[in-house]
Amino acid sequence: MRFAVPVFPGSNCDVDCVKAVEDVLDQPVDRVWHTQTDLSGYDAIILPGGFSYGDYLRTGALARFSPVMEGVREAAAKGKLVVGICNGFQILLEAGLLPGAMRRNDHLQFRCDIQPLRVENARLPFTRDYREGETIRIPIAHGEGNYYCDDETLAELKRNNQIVFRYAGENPNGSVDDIAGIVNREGNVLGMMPHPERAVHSWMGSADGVRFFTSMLKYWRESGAA
Amino acid sequence: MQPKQTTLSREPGPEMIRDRKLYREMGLTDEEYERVVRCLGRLPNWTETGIYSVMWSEHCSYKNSKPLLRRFPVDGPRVLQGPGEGAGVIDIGDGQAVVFKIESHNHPSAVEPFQGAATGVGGIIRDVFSMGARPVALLNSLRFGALDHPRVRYLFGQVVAGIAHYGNCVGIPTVGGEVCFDPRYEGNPLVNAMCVGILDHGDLQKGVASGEGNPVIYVGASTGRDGIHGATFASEELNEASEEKRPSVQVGDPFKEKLLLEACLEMVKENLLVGIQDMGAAGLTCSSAEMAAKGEVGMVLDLDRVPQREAEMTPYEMMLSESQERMLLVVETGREADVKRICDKWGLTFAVVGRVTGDGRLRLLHKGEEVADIPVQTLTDAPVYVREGKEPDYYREFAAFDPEPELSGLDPREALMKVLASPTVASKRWVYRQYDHMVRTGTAVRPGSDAAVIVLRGTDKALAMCTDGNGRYVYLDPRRGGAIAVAESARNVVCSGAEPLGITDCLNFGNPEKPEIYWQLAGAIDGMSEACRALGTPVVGGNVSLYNETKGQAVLPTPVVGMVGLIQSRRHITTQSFKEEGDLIFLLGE
Amino acid sequence: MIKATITVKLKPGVLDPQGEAVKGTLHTLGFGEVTDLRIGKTMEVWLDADDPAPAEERVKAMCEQLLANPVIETYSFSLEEGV
Amino acid sequence: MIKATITVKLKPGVLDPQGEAVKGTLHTLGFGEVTDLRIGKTMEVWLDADDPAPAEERVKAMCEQLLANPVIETYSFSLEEGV
Ligand SMILES: Nc1ncnc2c1ncn2[C@@H]1O[C@H](COP(=O)(O)OP(=O)(O)O)[C@@H](O)[C@H]1O
Repeated sequence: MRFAVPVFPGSNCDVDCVKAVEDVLDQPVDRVWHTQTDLSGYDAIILPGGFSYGDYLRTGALARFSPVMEGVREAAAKGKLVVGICNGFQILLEAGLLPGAMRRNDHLQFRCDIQPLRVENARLPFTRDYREGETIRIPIAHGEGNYYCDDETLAELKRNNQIVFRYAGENPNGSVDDIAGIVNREGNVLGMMPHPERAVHSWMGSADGVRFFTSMLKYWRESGAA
Repeated sequence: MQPKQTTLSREPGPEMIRDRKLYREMGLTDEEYERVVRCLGRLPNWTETGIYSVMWSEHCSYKNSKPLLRRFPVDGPRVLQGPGEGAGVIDIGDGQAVVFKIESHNHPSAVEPFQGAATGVGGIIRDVFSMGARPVALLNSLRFGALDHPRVRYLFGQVVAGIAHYGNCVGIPTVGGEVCFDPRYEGNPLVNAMCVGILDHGDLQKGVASGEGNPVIYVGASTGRDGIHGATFASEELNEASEEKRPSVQVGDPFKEKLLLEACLEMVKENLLVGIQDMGAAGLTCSSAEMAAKGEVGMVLDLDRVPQREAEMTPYEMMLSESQERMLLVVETGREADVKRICDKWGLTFAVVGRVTGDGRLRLLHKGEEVADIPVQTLTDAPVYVREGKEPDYYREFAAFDPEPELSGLDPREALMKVLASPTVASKRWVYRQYDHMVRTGTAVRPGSDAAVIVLRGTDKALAMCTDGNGRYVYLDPRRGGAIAVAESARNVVCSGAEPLGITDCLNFGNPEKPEIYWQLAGAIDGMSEACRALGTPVVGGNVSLYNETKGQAVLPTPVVGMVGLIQSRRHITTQSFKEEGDLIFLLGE
Repeated sequence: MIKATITVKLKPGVLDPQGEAVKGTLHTLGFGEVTDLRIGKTMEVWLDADDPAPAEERVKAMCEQLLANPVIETYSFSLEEGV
Repeated sequence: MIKATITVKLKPGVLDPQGEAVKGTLHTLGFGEVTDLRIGKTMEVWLDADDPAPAEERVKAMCEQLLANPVIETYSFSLEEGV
């Protein structure tokens, strides 16, 4: 299973995602510079965290025009797995690949911590190794993770089981309905504020992110794409 | 030869600078001005006066502290680079080295706390990657007045937010630090930032210019009128200088810093650089003069080629601007295109602004005229002041004070609660959870323990690091206080499973021209040196911040020690917390 | 030269945490008469153009493609000539 | 009710990295005519007050104490009644 990690100017979790794929899955993974448009050689794409284009104007707003987003769009349309973590999630929102928008954390501060999350949907390519309803611990690190969507969209997200992770315990940013991560209707494009790549060894404080990656590999093998 | 006065007729001429003693407003004393005249063999013009004044400022020249700093032990079997470059370098085996340095940004943070703190972080990051190292961690050490004061709360909140803004965006984890509150810092907060990096021995860079004819390249943000030092223009003509022309606060752009960092490290990996230096304090002046002086060469800069953000900048303004996120490079002739290719990839401004020369002079061209011509060595060979210290009156009084009687009547429970509730001792979670302390996925011990630990990927090794200092102790006894700062940082590092390697230090003191302050400074340095010798931890770099005073009242004398230690195996990593019920507790030491 | 001054506001109904926080601080500073406060962005954009009619179209396009996010924001702008 | 609309801008000469980055993206999107772009804040403040004269003083005080940072920013505002 080949992974691509697009690198935008200002991305800073790209190397962390590469290390996680290597350490957990031992699968090939390339950092792809944002000017590359063709991602057809990859089975999964991870849009990494960081501050693409300095997060200026709105988080993700400038990155979504990077050429590589063409390839991301194509991959999403073809049903390949696309993950946006933190800034990657923000970019997917701005690009319209996921519904909603991101606002500043309600307390206006950047927040870095290991955060408990509830796994709300464990039937997805990204979560099949988790148990539904299980609480896992995954680091967060963001200043704008306050997810917003209107009531209609929220109702739809619920109806289609598109809410994948919710913050358990204290909501660290004020997001609508405690949303920490969502998936598109088709179930192949996921955005989440927490960083599973930061929780793949016990010395990191949690290894609960491992199953995020193993789920993807398992899905890929079982779906016959392998 | 007398260089031309710049075409901007508003600038006072050499005679006027002398007659009206305008150099004083730039910070030069009468004696220093006389020395400039002797160095040049003629009167300096406005630009030249400005250049000497910043090069001979305490910040750039250490003219007050140099004789004292010589007392520090700076050598050791593992030291690859001691003080004198952007940052110190210590061997950690396997062909790798750790690079680290601490620096103050106290005054800018007092004026504009968010940007002041942010740009302090930016500066120290550039110091580390200009050595060829990949920055892997940030720390800081902060001092504020009493927290019940609204202005202090504002400063505290803004400084922490500024540090977070910059480090988080660049993607370097801020893994540790300290915060203390004391009324003595009220008007003059201390903001010290430390950066730690890793490099492969072969990648070590220096801030040196060499090779006659080699191009001097400017990379990064364009130059504005940011932070030009407060020369209040005295002459009538200059009073017309409009509001817009007045020096403005430096605003940091961490996004640009990230691009600059990646671009410079690519140049290092491609082995393109002869020399590289950050344009930090005193910007283009300090970087060009120091690089040329170290290489014992000269440099000619064509200021029209300097990328400029604002219209009609004068040579004075360009040379003294402290615009952030800029680097000065020297490469071999013919490699310009390689540097440009990397700059283009990262979207960075690139300009060949000058050449290395063999004449040992710093010469500046502007609109076709030579506007400065200075023997380079005279800029780095600043006057040195050996001052007299004097024991302050308070010292003996406090030393004789016996706290026993006052403390014996206290209810221990109440006293403990009081201590735990004081902001200086209370948990700093509010601070460090605003810092991304996990990015780069190397942080094995996060803030909240004694020292932070960063693992080194591809090896079993790890680095422990911390910052420590206690101004109150140093105030009461500079020598012992200084020694305690080193010892405390060593304990923190050891308690994390590491062997201490060395320190960097930031000396935050008041006005050294006051004998009592000089006495504090000298004593603290002696104490630190003693402890460093005893512990085998050389001082590989540091920073001096003097004149930390408001209304004549100095801050507590506050040397801050940043220490790095090496952990040979991840199994040795230890943390502060109690682990299990029934475990035994031992008390070591006296 | 034409200068466009663009105002981008959060849609009514979208919570403005920053505005709330600033309102709270104003209250503690003694400005109790502040009943509501919303924070938006203002952008000054200078265009190398002479004719305001096409410029208007261009600025509109900028707003819709980039400067405002229609999910949470609205925009408005005015043009000035010869600045 | 009185509504104050406050504009806070960076002083001329103060670096606006955000504006620079947005300008760059506008250029790549084909809006090459943009020669300069600066981003500031706009604040709508509703006051429980009727008389504009003292309100003006109050808004000025808010700007100076909190809403604008005099070291790097300038402010201006206008008032509307009965909103
Ligand atoms: N300004 C700061 N930035 C980052 N971490 C901090 C800061 N201040 C304190 N910390 C972290 O909080 C913890 C406790 O700090 P401190 O109270 O100084 O403890 P100690 O006295 O044991 O050194 C340490 O892990 C320290 O690194």
